[in-house]
Amino acid sequence: MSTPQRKTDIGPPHYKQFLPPVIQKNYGQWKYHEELSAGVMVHVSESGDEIYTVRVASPRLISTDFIREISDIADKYCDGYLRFTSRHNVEFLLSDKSKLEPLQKELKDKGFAIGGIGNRVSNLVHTQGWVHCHSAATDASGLVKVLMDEFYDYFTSKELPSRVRLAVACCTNMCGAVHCSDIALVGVHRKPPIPDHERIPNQCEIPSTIGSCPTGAISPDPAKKSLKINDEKCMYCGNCYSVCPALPIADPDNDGVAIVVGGKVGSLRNGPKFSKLVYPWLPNNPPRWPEVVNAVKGILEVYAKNARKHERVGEWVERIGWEKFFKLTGIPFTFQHIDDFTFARETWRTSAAFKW
Amino acid sequence: MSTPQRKTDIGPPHYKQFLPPVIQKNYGQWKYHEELSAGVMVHVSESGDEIYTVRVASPRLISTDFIREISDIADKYCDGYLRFTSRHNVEFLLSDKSKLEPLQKELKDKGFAIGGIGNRVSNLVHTQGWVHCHSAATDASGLVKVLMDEFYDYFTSKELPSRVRLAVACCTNMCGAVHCSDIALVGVHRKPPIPDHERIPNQCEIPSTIGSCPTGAISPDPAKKSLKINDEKCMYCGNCYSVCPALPIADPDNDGVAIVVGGKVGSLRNGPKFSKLVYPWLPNNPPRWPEVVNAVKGILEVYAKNARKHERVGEWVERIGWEKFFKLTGIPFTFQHIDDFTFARETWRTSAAFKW
Amino acid sequence: MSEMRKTPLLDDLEKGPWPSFVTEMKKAAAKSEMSNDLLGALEQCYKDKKTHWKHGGIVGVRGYGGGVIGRYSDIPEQFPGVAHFHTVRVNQPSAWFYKTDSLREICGIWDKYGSGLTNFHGSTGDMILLGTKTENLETIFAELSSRGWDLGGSGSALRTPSCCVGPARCEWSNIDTLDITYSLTEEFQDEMHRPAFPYKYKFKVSGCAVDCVAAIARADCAIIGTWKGDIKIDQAEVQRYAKNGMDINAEIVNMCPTKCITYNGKELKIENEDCSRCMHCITKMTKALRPGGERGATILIGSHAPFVKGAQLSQVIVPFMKMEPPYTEIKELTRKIWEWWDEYGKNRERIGELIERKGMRDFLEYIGVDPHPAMIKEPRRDPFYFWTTDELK
Amino acid sequence: MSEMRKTPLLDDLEKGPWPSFVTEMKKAAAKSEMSNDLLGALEQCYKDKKTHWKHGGIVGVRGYGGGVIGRYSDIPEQFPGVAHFHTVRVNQPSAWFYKTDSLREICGIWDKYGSGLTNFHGSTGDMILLGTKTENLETIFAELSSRGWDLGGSGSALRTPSCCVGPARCEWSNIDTLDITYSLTEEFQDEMHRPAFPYKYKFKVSGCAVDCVAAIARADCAIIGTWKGDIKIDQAEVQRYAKNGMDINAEIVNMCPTKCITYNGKELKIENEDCSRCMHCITKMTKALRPGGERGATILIGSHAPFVKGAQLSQVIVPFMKMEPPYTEIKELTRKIWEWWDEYGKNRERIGELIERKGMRDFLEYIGVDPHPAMIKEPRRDPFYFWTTDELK
Ligand code: SRM
Ligand code: SRM
Ligand code: SRM
Ligand code: SRM
Ligand code: SF4
Ligand code: SF4
Ligand code: SF4
Ligand code: SF4
Ligand code: SF4
Ligand code: SF4
Ligand code: SF4
Ligand code: SF4
Repeated sequence: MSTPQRKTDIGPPHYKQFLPPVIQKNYGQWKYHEELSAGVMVHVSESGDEIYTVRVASPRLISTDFIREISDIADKYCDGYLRFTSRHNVEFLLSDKSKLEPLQKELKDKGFAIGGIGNRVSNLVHTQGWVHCHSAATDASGLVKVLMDEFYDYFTSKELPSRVRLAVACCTNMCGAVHCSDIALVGVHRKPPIPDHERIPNQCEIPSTIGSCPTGAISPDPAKKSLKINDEKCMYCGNCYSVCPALPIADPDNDGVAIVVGGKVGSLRNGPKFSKLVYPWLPNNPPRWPEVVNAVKGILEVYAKNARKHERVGEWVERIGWEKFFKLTGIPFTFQHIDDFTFARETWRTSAAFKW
Repeated sequence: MSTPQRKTDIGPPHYKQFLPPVIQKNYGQWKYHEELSAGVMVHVSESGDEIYTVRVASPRLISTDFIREISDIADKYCDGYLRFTSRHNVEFLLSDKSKLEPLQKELKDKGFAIGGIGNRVSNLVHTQGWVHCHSAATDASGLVKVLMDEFYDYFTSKELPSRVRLAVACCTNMCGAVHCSDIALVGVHRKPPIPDHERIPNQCEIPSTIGSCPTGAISPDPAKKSLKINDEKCMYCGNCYSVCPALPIADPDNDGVAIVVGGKVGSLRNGPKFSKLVYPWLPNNPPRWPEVVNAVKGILEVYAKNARKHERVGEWVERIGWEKFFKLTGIPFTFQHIDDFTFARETWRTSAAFKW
Repeated sequence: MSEMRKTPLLDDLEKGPWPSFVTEMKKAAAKSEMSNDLLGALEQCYKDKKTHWKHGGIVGVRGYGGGVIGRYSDIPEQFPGVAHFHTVRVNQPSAWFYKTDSLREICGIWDKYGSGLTNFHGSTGDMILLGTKTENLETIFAELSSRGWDLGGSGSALRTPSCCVGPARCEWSNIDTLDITYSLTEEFQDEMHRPAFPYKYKFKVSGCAVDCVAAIARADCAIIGTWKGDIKIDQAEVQRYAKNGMDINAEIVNMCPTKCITYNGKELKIENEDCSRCMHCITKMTKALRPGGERGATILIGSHAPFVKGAQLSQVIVPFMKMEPPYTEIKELTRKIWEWWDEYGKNRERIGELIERKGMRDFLEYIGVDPHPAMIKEPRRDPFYFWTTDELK
Repeated sequence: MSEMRKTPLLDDLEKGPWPSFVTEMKKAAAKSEMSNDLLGALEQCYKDKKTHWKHGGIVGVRGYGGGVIGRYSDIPEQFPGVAHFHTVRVNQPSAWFYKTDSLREICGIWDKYGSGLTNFHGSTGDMILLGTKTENLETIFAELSSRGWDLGGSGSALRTPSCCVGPARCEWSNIDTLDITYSLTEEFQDEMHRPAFPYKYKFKVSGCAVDCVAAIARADCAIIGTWKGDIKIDQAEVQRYAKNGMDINAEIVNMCPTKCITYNGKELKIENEDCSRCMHCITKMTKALRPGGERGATILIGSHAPFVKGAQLSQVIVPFMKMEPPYTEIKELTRKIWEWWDEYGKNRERIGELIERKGMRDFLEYIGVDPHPAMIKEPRRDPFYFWTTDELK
């Protein structure tokens, strides 16, 4: 069989062909929506038309079989239309209300998790991890799985004060949303890279490797036509390794997972925020990372108990103050929490007012 | 007459000898105070004892005659005790209530300004200016005088939503409180220093001069044994001139006064704050700097009209937002307002929410 | 087909209620040697607690500089199926809407020439076809492109733009996120497929300030819908919310960041002049409150992940821009931005970092935008700023 | 005595209600040639719109490296009286309390050997004797010191400590600001008079978080009184405030930054666990509210004016320190801080800048203080931190 004629620079298919007729008709005319359950909502148009959305979880790393399975369901109930969300969930879209119950039943029967709408834990934005990336200090898919096993009820039913957006990134490149998430995990190293002087001259561009280091820890080693790393200055970020493969940094015993909390992206109320460090390091303990799961659970539960309605994690922490956050969660406060990077000064307490 | 025997390292006189008896007796036992007028307050002790304070303005730059005059008054009414405040006012301290009226009368007769207590404009923290400093880009004493002539009523009677702390510094060394004041003036240059290549080799230490430049605009000029300034990078801060006298920077036509607002130092409510730039430059127009006085007056009046009770200038601006501040005051918004110094990034609006 | 890899550690991740990626991998492994070896390689990572991938070399399809991420195993002897295991980034349709027939077509291609594993979707937005051999790339591309699909971005190039569901299914969208995204993607095909930038450049488009695609945190250029005008209030619906148990003072009035809402138990009032259009009240009372007036977008520039000096959020550059096809204004602005970046940007310097290094004035003057208080949270603190000669005496 | 200088510009500053420094200068000029020439020189500055002073050389008194600011006119031919015009910084008594007889003594000395002009006080806190000639310095010092006065600081040295009125006349002081200031000044005489630091170092002591000497903004070391315990409430006085027209909800409850106050029209309650001791409520209802429990101070380090990288505010280093004579703990801490600064500080690097450059961990470990959440407003954002080998596997 010969390969067909390639085309270039055509861009993606036009979106219109993928929009269900009810959307084409009511495009831009939606008036309001209602959350019918943890995984079902209805949007109502100015015209009175309705569209129902049933959302189910996806592990994101999916086989073609999975895609075919959801396609079959979409054919059966949704005239062949479906979409994915910005957090990797699958959305079935129907205009025919009578199909809502049968669809949900079939989904449940097939073991799909329906949920993630509203003030709940939704699916995680995450990354490649050990499945595909050379840079990963931890696995992403595994962490997502163990977290969501733990928080399953918060996806399918239980409510929280507000949305809680979790994310995982397997290294400090943070492909994803870790830097602005309610609670997020990031894979970290704890030892400087060990220069491989044999490979550096061939595989690495010296100036750009030196330039990649945020702390200026790398200098040329002209004798070896290689690089030197000042261990005192290195904070194991791995950026040099992104640029130069001959600076391996992975270390099974010392790599692990850091937890950051309190970030968000929406401009609602008090605006987008960066996540802040709360656990500098927890061990990589696959396959189920119990220390990490417990830590996240601890934070989520304290939040659930203490926050006000509509208050995101970061808003809650800012209201009570970080000193209180550490008290309530019992997370030990260490030197690692005190910023000494670019904007350190802005994060120190320059006031005589704080809580005991 | 021979000079007496010098002593060294004795430190200041012990404070106790200067404390009025009522203070010695009630030291640390004060229970509450009451503001009796713009310039008079009473502090009441646990013991029931009272101390009255009458506060008067001082130009700070005072002659020995002035000191003798207030001393005579203090002898007459206050058993020879008086103090100065952290904002350069003079305080007469009495325990005998019956002397309160006669003291005030005499002060008024002698032309003293009684006031500055409570939610008013108090005296200015300020600096040497052209009276004594080589670095001054404007005069301080003159600016204080013209401002306080304008705001006299706010010192002696009229109330404001909260205290308004004004300050003046004659150069960006900011000897004083400009960086954390409600409204403050600072003398600024607008042209790079002109290296005096003849004097530099003798009068200046090259490395420390280079190191003094916040923007790295200075480099060695080995041929001349002197320095070069990269005009593109120079933002006229004058720090190099502090270190090297052969880098004169004054320029009568381009020097002038910048106005910053919204700073405070107390930890009350939302804590200490830096002042922020609102007028990047107004001309040096001695002796009365009308442009500067008008500008400060404009800000103060908008604040007085719009702020809530107990709200400091910075708290008010933060409540309404800086975009609204510029709208209400009509101050033109220019490139100079947008930070491009160390923490620039932290001051940019990283949110889609702002007021039109 | 060889025996299924033994994966005792990973097997544990088939337990528990959340759908399992391991199960997905096994489904693929049943059909694909690559996926079977991927399972084995991943089990090895779980054992060794470290990655077994090497840096990717440059692989791709003819005429394109990106769209494929090269990947090689560091233990190819043990797992020959993933000796090469490159991923193909396919440009997703706007807002991730699909028809099942297209999905099935892609599945067919991928089962045939790839691992049968995918990511729906990558965090930039692409459909990710996870793992194939170098020799299959051209065929895969021909199969895809002949059916109307093209590759997404990678490397120092424009990355695949993405957007929220917007007008397709959301009552709050102020702009046509899907159309803008499509139009920008089509306009800049060359910039996406032939990396020529100092570093990556991402667009994300959200219909309103809720920002359901995290544009403000994850796109060098965030286009976020907004409005100029008063919020329309349906007082009857306000009453209905109250009756249904909403504590309007606690949930709405007190949470309004600008404190511009009042509610006396009967009527809700908004001082629109003070509203910052943050969307809080509108999202919580969607039946009662709606934006009113003119629609457009705020353009924010500069966000990126932590390297090198720390993460940045995007900052307001154009407070309000009308957004109508063919979107000439944003396209022209973008070209200007790229020109400036091209001129001054260092290798691996994101636009946000360059703006910080060169200063906002330089940037704004070049792209022809006037300073505006909406660009800042607060003015600078230190009186250290520049003047141009024509501003001086 | 020569004729009074003509000062048409300055004369304008004798008009208006606020006391005039020009009038003061004229009073001094009537008796002193130096002051008369100062008037003239200042008029010249007003005319030329620039300063006429040159950088000061090193002048001072025997055995001291500071306390005198050298100053020379750049037009000495025109104003010979201020050809040299050095100022003498005299260490003020704690909280600026004086008896008139001592003031008169100083006036006598200054009329005789100086310009007769002063600043009461300099912004660091010293009594400033404004302008004299080099040859008078030793005599002035002998006259002053024999009467119990000493010089303040200048140069790269400890600067004159200062403090708020504190327990002497303020109901809110948690510490003996006057005594602490006196004791520190006496302890560190050598460090004040013989500059040996990388740069200046300032102490300021405030009795409470109101900070009436701006310690947090203007002192490398701010000692700020605070307490550990509950705020005592006199409910009857609360009622009196209400009766006298205070809107307790608007002025107190809603302005409490931690929102830990409630008021039901009858009783005011404080959730003390949530109080940050900001002092707002206490200052506005001084008769009703008082700090309770243990007293001590928070120690904050590092503020300074904008150079080089921007102004800093002081940051919490020790959340709570008991403050009892002889104040051994703060003195020992201070010596540790200086040791570290001495070891690592660059020339003209303030302690706050060094802490930023070297990192808090280095600093805290050296001075022997454990990390505490009170030290930060928020934890770091980026996962970029150091580990010591004993923390690792
Ligand atoms: C489907 C999706 C957009 C898409 O194009 O895919 C979406 C859809 C809606 N979002 Fe969203 N949001 C989606 C990602 C986001 C994100 C982005 C993210 O998570 O990375 C955010 C920003 C989170 C942040 O600030 O960090 C987001 C913050 C919100 C909020 C604001 C919550 C808050 O108060 O902070 C609302 C408003 C609300 O309903 O309260 C909202 C509301 C909505 C509404 C109700 C809008 C509407 O009227 O249709 C939609 C359904 C509600 C729901 O899921 O509960 N959506 N929403 C995304 C679903 C992701 C998922 O599968 O879970
Ligand atoms: C005398 C003085 C201390 C001294 O040792 O010299 C002093 C004395 C008092 N201050 Fe102060 N403050 C003095 C400088 C300051 C400063 C420092 C400064 O201005 O540089 C501040 C910090 C300003 C800032 O945050 O930027 C200051 C912020 C306050 C406040 C807080 C105001 C606020 O709400 O932000 C109060 C509390 C109040 O009464 O509302 C206060 C209250 C007081 C009280 C009522 C304390 C008391 O119970 O005795 C004293 C008299 C009230 C008055 O002047 O209205 N004092 N006060 C200083 C008088 C300066 C002057 O002559 O005007
Ligand atoms: C596949 C994906 C993660 C995922 O599992 O979804 C991904 C994977 C990689 N990213 Fe990423 N990034 C992905 C979205 C992101 C995002 C999120 C986004 O776009 O919304 C970010 C944060 C936002 C940003 O752009 O800053 C992100 C920030 C990075 C960075 C750090 C950039 C920086 O300025 O700090 C790097 C490092 C680099 O460029 O060398 C990076 C580099 C990489 C590389 C190419 C590793 C490398 O250094 O060569 C990863 C390839 C993994 C692999 O083997 O497949 N990736 N990367 C995402 C792209 C899928 C797609 O096209 O849809
Ligand atoms: C006299 C005084 C201003 C006044 O009129 O009150 C003053 C005057 C000078 N200061 Fe200052 N500073 C004075 C308080 C301050 C303060 C305020 C304070 O101490 O509360 C500050 C800001 C706080 C701080 O320490 O950062 C201050 C920050 C500076 C700086 C900038 C330091 C920095 O780290 O950025 C310099 C520049 C320098 O050290 O070279 C400076 C330098 C100077 C010099 C010595 C000029 C120079 O570069 O050689 C000035 C001598 C003027 C003269 O001819 O008399 N002065 N200086 C104040 C000292 C009087 C006193 O002893 O009581
Ligand atoms: S976060 Fe790091 S390890 Fe994970 S996919 Fe991105 S670059 Fe790779
Ligand atoms: S790991 Fe990071 S800090 Fe360490 S040398 Fe590499 S780039 Fe520098
Ligand atoms: S602010 Fe500048 S000009 Fe004024 S006294 Fe201080 S150093 Fe001199
Ligand atoms: S004035 Fe400031 S910016 Fe200009 S050269 Fe001197 S130190 Fe540098
Ligand atoms: S960003 Fe706004 S318009 Fe887009 S889906 Fe979210 S809420 Fe709707
Ligand atoms: S959109 Fe935000 S700022 Fe505007 S009224 Fe609603 S809550 Fe307030
Ligand atoms: S700082 Fe506190 S203790 Fe000192 S005078 Fe001010 S209010 Fe009183
Ligand atoms: S001291 Fe401040 S934080 Fe504490 S109760 Fe009073 S106002 Fe609230």
